[in-house]
Amino acid sequence: MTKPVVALKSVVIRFAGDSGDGMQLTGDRFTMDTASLGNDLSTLPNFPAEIRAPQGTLPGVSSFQLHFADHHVLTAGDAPDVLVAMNPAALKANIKELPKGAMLIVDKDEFTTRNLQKVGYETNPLEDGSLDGYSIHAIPLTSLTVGALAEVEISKKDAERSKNMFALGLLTWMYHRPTESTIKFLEAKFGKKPDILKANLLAYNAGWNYGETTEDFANTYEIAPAKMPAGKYKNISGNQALAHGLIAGAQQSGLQLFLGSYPITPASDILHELSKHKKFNVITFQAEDEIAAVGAALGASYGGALGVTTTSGPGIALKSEMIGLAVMLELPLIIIDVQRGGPSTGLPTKTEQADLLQVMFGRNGECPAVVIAASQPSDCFAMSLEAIRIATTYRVPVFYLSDGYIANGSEPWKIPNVSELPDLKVEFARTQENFLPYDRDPKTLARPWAIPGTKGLEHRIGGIEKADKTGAISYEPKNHDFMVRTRQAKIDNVEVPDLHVDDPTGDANVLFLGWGSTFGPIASAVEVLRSNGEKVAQAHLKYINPFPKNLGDVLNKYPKVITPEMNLGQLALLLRAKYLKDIISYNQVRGLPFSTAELVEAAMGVING
Amino acid sequence: MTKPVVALKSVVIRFAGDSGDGMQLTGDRFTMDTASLGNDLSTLPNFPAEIRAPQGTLPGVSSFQLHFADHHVLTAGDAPDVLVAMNPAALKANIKELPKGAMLIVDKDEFTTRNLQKVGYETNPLEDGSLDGYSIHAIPLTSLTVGALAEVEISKKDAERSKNMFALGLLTWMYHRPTESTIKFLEAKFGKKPDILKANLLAYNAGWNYGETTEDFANTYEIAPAKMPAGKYKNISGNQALAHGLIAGAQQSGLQLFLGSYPITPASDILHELSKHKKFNVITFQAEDEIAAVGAALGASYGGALGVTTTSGPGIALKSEMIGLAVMLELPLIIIDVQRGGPSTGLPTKTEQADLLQVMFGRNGECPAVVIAASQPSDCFAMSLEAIRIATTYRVPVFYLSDGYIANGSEPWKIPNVSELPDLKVEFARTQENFLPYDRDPKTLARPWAIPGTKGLEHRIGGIEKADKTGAISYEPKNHDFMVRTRQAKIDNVEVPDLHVDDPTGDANVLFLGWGSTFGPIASAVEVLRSNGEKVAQAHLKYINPFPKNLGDVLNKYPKVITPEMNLGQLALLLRAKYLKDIISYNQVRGLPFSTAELVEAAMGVING
Amino acid sequence: MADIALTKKDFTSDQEVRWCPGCGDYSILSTMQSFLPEMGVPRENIVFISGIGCSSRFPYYLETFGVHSVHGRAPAVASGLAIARPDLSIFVITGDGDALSIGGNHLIHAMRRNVELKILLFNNRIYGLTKGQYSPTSEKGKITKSTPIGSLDTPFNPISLALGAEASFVARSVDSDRKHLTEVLRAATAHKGSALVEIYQNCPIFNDGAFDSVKDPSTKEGSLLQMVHGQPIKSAKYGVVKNDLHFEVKPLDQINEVDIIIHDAHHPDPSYAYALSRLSGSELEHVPVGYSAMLLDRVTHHWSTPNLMK
Amino acid sequence: MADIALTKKDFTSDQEVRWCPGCGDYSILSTMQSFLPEMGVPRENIVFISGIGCSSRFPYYLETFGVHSVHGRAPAVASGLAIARPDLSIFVITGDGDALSIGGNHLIHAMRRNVELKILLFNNRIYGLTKGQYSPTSEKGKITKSTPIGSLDTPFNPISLALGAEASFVARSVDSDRKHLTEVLRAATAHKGSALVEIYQNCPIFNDGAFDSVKDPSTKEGSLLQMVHGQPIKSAKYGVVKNDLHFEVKPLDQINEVDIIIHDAHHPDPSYAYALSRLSGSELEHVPVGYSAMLLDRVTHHWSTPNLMK
Ligand SMILES: Cc1ncc(C[n+]2csc(CCOP(=O)(O)OP(=O)(O)O)c2C)c(N)n1
Ligand SMILES: Cc1ncc(C[n+]2csc(CCOP(=O)(O)OP(=O)(O)O)c2C)c(N)n1
Ligand code: SF4
Ligand code: SF4
Ligand SMILES: [Mg+2]
Ligand SMILES: [Mg+2]
Repeated sequence: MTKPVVALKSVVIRFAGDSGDGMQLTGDRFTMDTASLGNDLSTLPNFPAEIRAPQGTLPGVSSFQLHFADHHVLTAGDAPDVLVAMNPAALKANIKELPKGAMLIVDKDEFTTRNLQKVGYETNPLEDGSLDGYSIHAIPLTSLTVGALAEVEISKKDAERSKNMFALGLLTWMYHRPTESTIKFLEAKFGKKPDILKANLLAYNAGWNYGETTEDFANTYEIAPAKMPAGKYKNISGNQALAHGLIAGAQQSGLQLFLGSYPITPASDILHELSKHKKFNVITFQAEDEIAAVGAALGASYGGALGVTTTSGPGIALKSEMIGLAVMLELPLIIIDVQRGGPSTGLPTKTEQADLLQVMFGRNGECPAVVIAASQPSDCFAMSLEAIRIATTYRVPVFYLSDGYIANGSEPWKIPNVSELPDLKVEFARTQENFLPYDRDPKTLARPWAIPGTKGLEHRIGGIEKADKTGAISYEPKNHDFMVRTRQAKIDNVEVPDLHVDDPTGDANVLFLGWGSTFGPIASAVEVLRSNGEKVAQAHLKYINPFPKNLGDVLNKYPKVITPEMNLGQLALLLRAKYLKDIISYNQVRGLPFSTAELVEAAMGVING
Repeated sequence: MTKPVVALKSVVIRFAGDSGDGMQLTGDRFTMDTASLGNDLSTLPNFPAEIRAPQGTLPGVSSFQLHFADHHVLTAGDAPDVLVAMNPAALKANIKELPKGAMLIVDKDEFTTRNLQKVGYETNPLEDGSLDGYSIHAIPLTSLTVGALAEVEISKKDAERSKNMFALGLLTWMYHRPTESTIKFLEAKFGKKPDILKANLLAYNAGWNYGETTEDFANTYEIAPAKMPAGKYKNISGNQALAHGLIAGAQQSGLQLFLGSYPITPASDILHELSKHKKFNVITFQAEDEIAAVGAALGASYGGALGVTTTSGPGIALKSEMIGLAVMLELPLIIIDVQRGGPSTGLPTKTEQADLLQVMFGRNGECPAVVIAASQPSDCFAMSLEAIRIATTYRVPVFYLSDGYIANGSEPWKIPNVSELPDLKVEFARTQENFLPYDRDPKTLARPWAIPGTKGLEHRIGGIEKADKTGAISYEPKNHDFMVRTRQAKIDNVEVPDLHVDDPTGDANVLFLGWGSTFGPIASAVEVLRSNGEKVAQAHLKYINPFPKNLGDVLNKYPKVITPEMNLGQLALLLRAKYLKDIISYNQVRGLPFSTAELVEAAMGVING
Repeated sequence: MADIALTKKDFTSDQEVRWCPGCGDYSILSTMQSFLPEMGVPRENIVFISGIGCSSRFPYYLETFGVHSVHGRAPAVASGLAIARPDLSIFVITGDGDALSIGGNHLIHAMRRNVELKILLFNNRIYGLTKGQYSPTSEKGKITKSTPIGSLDTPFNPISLALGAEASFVARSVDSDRKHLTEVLRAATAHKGSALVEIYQNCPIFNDGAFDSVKDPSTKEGSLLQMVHGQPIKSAKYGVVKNDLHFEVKPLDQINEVDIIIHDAHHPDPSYAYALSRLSGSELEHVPVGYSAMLLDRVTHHWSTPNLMK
Repeated sequence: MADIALTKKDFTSDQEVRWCPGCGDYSILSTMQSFLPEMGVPRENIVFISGIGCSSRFPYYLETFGVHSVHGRAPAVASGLAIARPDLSIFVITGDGDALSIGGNHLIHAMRRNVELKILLFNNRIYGLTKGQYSPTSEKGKITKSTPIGSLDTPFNPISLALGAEASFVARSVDSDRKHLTEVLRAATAHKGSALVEIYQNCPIFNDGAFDSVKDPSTKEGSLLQMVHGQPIKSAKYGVVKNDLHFEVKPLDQINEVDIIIHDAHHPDPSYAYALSRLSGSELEHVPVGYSAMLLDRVTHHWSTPNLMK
C-alpha cells in the first residue's frame, strides 16, 4: 500500500446496479470480508420483485447497503457515504439519498445516450454539472474489465458480467478488506467453469490494482475492529439465524424438527437453509400450498415432532383455518411470518410490519395464540429458542414474526456455546390407565402430549369443542364457555420476561416503545437524541401476546410514549385497548425501514410538542 | 270449543325431542300458524351438529323455542312456559330451564326403563316426584298416534313418526291456532306419498281432538294480535330476509346478483334460497371451496355483476387472501359471515359473535374493509340493502355479519313496497380516452368500475401495489405509503348513519351498547330495567367499520358503558382502542343468546357497583 | 406385531356412534373394526385421520389414535404425520365433498407423492353433514338444495382422477359388501405407497338409493364388473372387451368369452386402469369394482433422515 | 367482430416487459400477440386472468382487459367472470407451480365444469419467481434450492391430470415453436368449453435447457411425436403403436408404418388421449405434441339466466 490511509469510525456503502449486475452478491462478499475484520456491521438489501427486470430501467435497479464501524452498529445507515452506481438507472434511483460530499463511483461506459434516455436523463449528469458537490469517480468500469480479460476465452457478454468483481476489487482495496475469502468463494462457485472463474479473479484483481495504481483515488481508509463481547462471531442474516436457532432448539429439545413450507418471498431462504441440515434430524417438506404446509407440520407435531411452518403474510391468511385447529388440538406449532409489504401481493420484496393484527386475530372464534417478534437479524437465533420453549412447554401455536429487513439484513452474531443453550427437553405422556387427553398441568395449563405409538393412550381429538378433561365432543353450553376461557387463560399465563427499559437517567419523559425490526432505527435515534442532550427512554417488545407483566407499569411511568411502526398503528391499537394509554403513533408504510433522522425528528416533535 | 278460554299476553313454548322427531318442523309450523294470527313472535331453533345423533341420547336432542305475544316481542324468551318433551332425553336436557309452575307435556310411552337408563335417570321422573311443582301432562303420545292411524297402510315405524303431528295438533288446539296452512303444507310435502300424508293428517287431527275431548286439559288460551305498524307481514328467518334483501337490492341497482358460495352451517340456507330465484337475474355458483367461491364472486364483480359470497367463520379464514385482492382491486364485493361457535369447527350449529376481529384484521398488510352487522332476523333485509349501497358506491369489500341466532331465528317482517326501496343505480365507466383506472371520485374516493366489453377501457390490474391514478405496478416507497393511507381513508370516509341512542329520560348514567344479535336480549333487559324504575340508555351498532361519526360523543356522554358480547370482548377492544373509554364488558360464550335475566343482573351490578 | 390377538371389540371405542339409522357408514365401520385385527398392527400404532363430513366422524369410533381435522385437509395432516412417523399405519377417512371438492388438491398431491397413506373415500354423491347439497360426484342434472333446477357439472370419477394424479393403487368397493370391502382393504394395506379406495356409500337421508343398481340383489350381479387379478372382467351379464383404441362393456351374449379382458391388477401402465375406470357411467349401469395396483417404478415416499442419509 | 382488422401491435400494451433475457415467456407472448388479431374478437371483449409467477405477468403486456390475481386462484376468478359474462373470451395464464401446486384444485374443477376458459399452462418445471424451488412437474431427483439432495416426488403429467379431471380439450406445445403453438391456440379457442394447453417453457435462469431434447434442432425431430388429426402419430424416429392393453413408442425401423396409430383428435373416450399422455417420459425422450378434443356428450357450462330459464 502506497497511498495514505485515513482512519474512519464508520462507513456506509451502497452498491447499486441492474438486477443482472450481481449487486447482491457483491454486497454480500464485501460484507463477509468486513465481518472477518471484526467490524460491527448491518446490511440492507433492496431489490425488485422481478427476477430480472429489463436492463437499464429504474424498476430493474437492485441495491445493497452496508454500514460498518469500529463501534456498535444499529442500522444499515440512513444515507450512504459511498454510492457505487453501475448505470444511469442506478444513479437516478439512488442519488436523491446521497448527501452532498459523499463519494460517487460510476461506470462511465454505461452512460450512453440510449441508457440515459431509458431513465429520462435529458443530459448526461456526469457532464451537466448536476452532480457538483459529490466526489465523483467516473470510471470506465466495463471497458477496463473487458480489457483485463483479453486473455480469457469467453464471450464479451461474459466478460462484461465480471465488472461487479472489478468494483468489488476496487472497494476492497480502498477499505483494506482481505481478499482470501472472496477468492475462495469464487473458486467454489465457478470451480466447474474455469474460464469464468479466471475472468472473475482477473476482474477482481484489476479493480484492486486500479485503485492502487491510478491516481483516481488519493486515499485508502481503515476502520478499526469494533469492541464486541468476547466470543466467536459470524456474519449472519435474519433468516439464517432463525434457521440455526430452530435447529439448535430442536436439538436441545430432543425432537425431530419438521418444517412444512411453501416457498414465498422473503421466507423461502429458511426452507432452503433447513433443507441442508437433514443430518441434524431436520425434515423439510415442500407442500403443495400453505394450508398443506401447516397441516403437515401439525400432523408431525401430533406425531411428536416439532412442527414448524414458514411463510409471509399471504401465506398466513391461507393458514389461518388450520391454525385454528392447532389451537383446539393444543399441540406445539411454530408459525413463522416473515412479513413483507402488503396488502395482497403488495410489495413482495420489501419490508413491513403490518401482519401483527392478522396473527393476533385472523382466525374464526376466540382463537388465541402466542405472538413473539425478533428485533434484529442476530436476535432471530434467540427468539427461535424462545418459540420452541413456549410452544413445547404450553403446547400452543406460537406466531413468530420477522420481516424483510431482518430476514435479508445481516450483522455479526456471536456463536453461542452449546453449553449456554437452554435445556428444552420435552416429556411425552407415558402409558397409563384412564388416560385423559385434556387433563391439564395446573401450572402451565398444558394438556399431555400423547403421541401415537404409546400403548394405552389411544384417543380421538378434533376441531369440534371438547369436553374438559376427556376431550370428547361436547356441545354443552357451560363447557364451551369454560374451554374458551381456558384456552385464553393458557395464553395469558405464558411466562415471558419482563420488559427491559433503557432509561439511563431514570427520569425521561418520553418512552420510545417499538417492536420487531424497528429496534435498530429506534436505538440509533435514541443515541442521537441522547448525544443531543435529550432524555429519552427506550424499550422494545419481543413478546406481544401475552405482553410482559410489567408493561402496564412501564406505560404508566412515562407521560409520553411514541411507537414507531411500519404500519398504520397496529401495536398501538393493542396497547391502547389494553392499557387505555394514549400512545403516540409514528407510522410509515414505504416498504423501507425508518431512517434515524426521521425518528429523531418525530421524537423532537413529541418532546417539544 | 267447549273449554274455557284464558287470555294471555304472551307465551313461550319449547318443543324438544330426538333429532329424528321432527321438532324443527313442528316448531316451524306452529310459528307460521301463529304469525298468520298477527302475534308478534321470535324463535330460537337449537339442534346438534349431527344430522341424526343416536336415538334417545342427550346429544341427539333437538329443540325449537317460540315466543309469541300480543305486544312487541324482543327475544325467544328466557324460559319456556310450556315444554313439550318427546322422550326422557328431551326432558333431561331441558328441564333445568323450566321454571316451576310451567306446563310440561311428555310422551309417556317413551319413558321406558331402557330409555331412562340411556340418559342416566335411575328412577322414572314421571313417578318419582322430582317433577312436583310442574303442571304435568304425561300423555301416551306414541300409542295414541299409532292407534289413530290403525286404518292407514303404513309400517308401525312410519306411524310412530307422525307423533310430532299429534303434538302439533294438541298445541294448535290449546292456543287456537288455525289449521288450514299446516294442512296445505302437509299436502304439498307428502303429495306423492298418500299414505304418509293421510297418517300425518290423522295424527294432527287426533292431537287436536285429544285436547278437545279428554279431560286432561282444562283450559285453552288466546293471545290477541300484536299492534304492529300497518302493513303486510311475513314471518321470516334471518337467512331468508338476508337473501330477499340481496335480491331486492340487486334489482334496485340494476345489477346481476352473483353468489359464489360453498355450503357451511349456518349460512347454507342463503345459498339454497338464492338458488331458487334465477328469474330475478340471480346466479348461484356452488364452488369447490371457499377460496374459489369468493374468487368467482370477485371475478363476477370485475365483470360488472354484484359479487356476493356467503359463509361462516372457518370459511372467512380461507377467503382472507382473496379478500385482500379485492381490497387492492377496489371492486364491490359482499362477504356474508353467518357466525357460529368457534374456534375451528367449534360448535357448528350454535350461535356466537366471535368473528368480529377476524373480519376487521384477518388479512395480511394494511387491508381495511367495511364491516356492518344485522341486529335481528327482519333487519337482515335492510342491512343487505346497506351492504349493496356501500359496496357499489365506494367499490369496496363489505363484510356483513349475521350469526346463528339471527340466521335461524324468525320473526314477523313487514314486506316493503318496491317504491320504498332506495335507488341503488350503478354507473359503469364509459368509453373515454386516456382512461385512468385508479383515478378517484373526489367525494367517495371510489375508482371507476370499468368492465370488460367497454371499448377503450382496456387495462390491467392486480394485487401488486399500484401507482396512484394509472394503476400500473409501482414499488415506489412514497406511492405505497400514499396508497395504503388512501385505501384506509376510503373506508374511514364511508357514510353511515349516526348512532341512535334510546334514552327516554335523557339522563341515564348507564349505556347498554351492543352489536349484532344481542339486540333483542339487550332491548328486553332494558325494558325490564326501566319497568323497575332504572334509568338506562340503549344503543346498537350496526356499522362497525367505520363507526358512526357521533359514537365518540355518545360514549363520552355516559359514565358507564356496558357491552354484552357472545365473545370475550371484541367490540369492546375496538372501542377501547379508538376512544380510550373504559368499556365494561359482559361476556359469555355458550353458543346461546343471552337471557334477559342475566343482562338485567349484569346491568344492576354496574348500576349499583 | 401385537402381543395378544386382538378382536373386533378391541377396536371399538366407547363413543356413541352418531350416524342416522340406516347410514352406509355403519357397515363400513363394522367391516373396518373386523378387519383391523387381521392387520396385526398394535392399536397404538394405527391412526385414523379425517376431514369434516358425516363420514369424517369415523375415527371417533375406533379404539386407535385419531384426528378429526378440518374440511378437506386430512391428506395434508396425515402426510406430515406419515413422513415424521414412518412406523405408523395411517388411514385417511374422507367423503366425496371433503376429498374432491375442498380437498381435491391435497388428494392429488398425496397420490403423486405416494405417501404411505390408505385413503378411504366414502362416496355418497352428496354433502351429508350440511344437509344435502350436490357434490363433485353427483350426477349431472341432480336436483338438490343448492341445485333446484338440476346441477350442470360433469362429476368426477374419483378413480380416473387418482390415475390422472399418478396414483399407484386404486380400488372401488361398496359399503354393504363386507367381504369384497375386506378384500380391498387387505390389498390396499398390503400395497406399499398411497392407496385410494372409493367406497360407494348410501345416505338414506339425503340421497337414498343412489347405489341401488349395485346393491339391489336383483340388479347388482349384472352391474358389478368384477376386477379380480387373472380373471375375466365381467358381471353376470356383461363383459369388458377391447374395441380398437379403447375398452367397452358388452352383453355377454354378444361377445366371445375369450375376448373378455383378463384383469391384470399389476399392469404397469396406468392407461389400462384408466380405461377400465371410464366404464362406469354416471348412471351406474356398469361399475368395475376391485383394485389395480400399478407396479410403477416408484418406491414409497420417504423423507425420513435415516433413509436419506444412508 | 372488430370493425377494423387489428394487428399484433394493437394487442401490445405500453408496459415494459420484465422477464429475464432469453426467457421462453417472450416468444409465447409474441405468438399470442400475433394470434389474437385472427380471433376476430374486439380487444375489449378479451380478458387475460393470471395467478402469480413469472408467467403470470403475461396479462400486463397485452392491450386487452387483464387481472393479475393471487397465487393459484386464477381459474376460480376466471370462472366467476365467465359465468357472469358469457360474451367475453377469457384466457387463464398460469405456471406449473401456480396451476398444479397451490392451484391444483381450481384447475381440475374448471376442467370438469367445462367452463369456457382457455387455460395456458407455462411449464418450466421450476418455480421461477421465487428463485428456483422444485415444482410439481420437476423430474424426480431434481436438485433445487429446496431439494439439495434431490426431490422425491413423482411429477404430475398435466395432460394426464386434466384427463383424470374430465377435461374436454387438452394440448401440448413448445414456447419456441410459434407455428405449432399458433395452431394449438387456434384449436383451443375454436373448442367449445374449457381447454388446457401445456406449453413447455424454458427458464434460462433457474432451469435452463429443461426442454433441450424437444427444442434442440438436432434432437427435436426425433422426440416430438406429432399428433395431427388423421395422421399417424410419430416423430422422425419413432411411432406410436398398440401393444395389447396399452400404447407404446417404438423406433420406426422396428414397426410397420401401417401399425402406427392414426390420431383421432376427436376420439370420444378420453382413455385414448390418456394413453397417449403416458408416452411422455419425464426425461422427455418422447413428447406427444398437438391436441385432443374429446367430443364428449357435454355442452359448455352455462349458468346464465337466459339459458337456464328457457
Ligand atoms: C372450511 C369449511 N367449509 C365448509 C364446511 C361445511 N361442511 C362440512 S362437511 C361438508 C361436506 C360434507 O360432504 P362429504 O365430504 O361428501 O361428507 P358426507 O357428510 O357426505 O359424509 C361441508 C361443506 C366446513 N366444515 N368447513
Ligand atoms: C399465497 C402465496 N404463496 C406463495 C407465493 C410465492 N410464489 C409466487 S410465484 C410462486 C411459484 C411460481 O412458480 P410457477 O407457477 O411455476 O411460475 P413461474 O414463476 O415458474 O412462471 C410462488 C411460490 C405467493 N405469491 N402467494
Ligand atoms: S346424513 Fe346421510 S351420510 Fe350423514 S349420517 Fe345421515 S345417512 Fe349417513
Ligand atoms: S426466472 Fe425464469 S421464468 Fe422467470 S422471467 Fe426469468 S427466465 Fe423467465
Ligand atoms: Mg358425501
Ligand atoms: Mg414454473
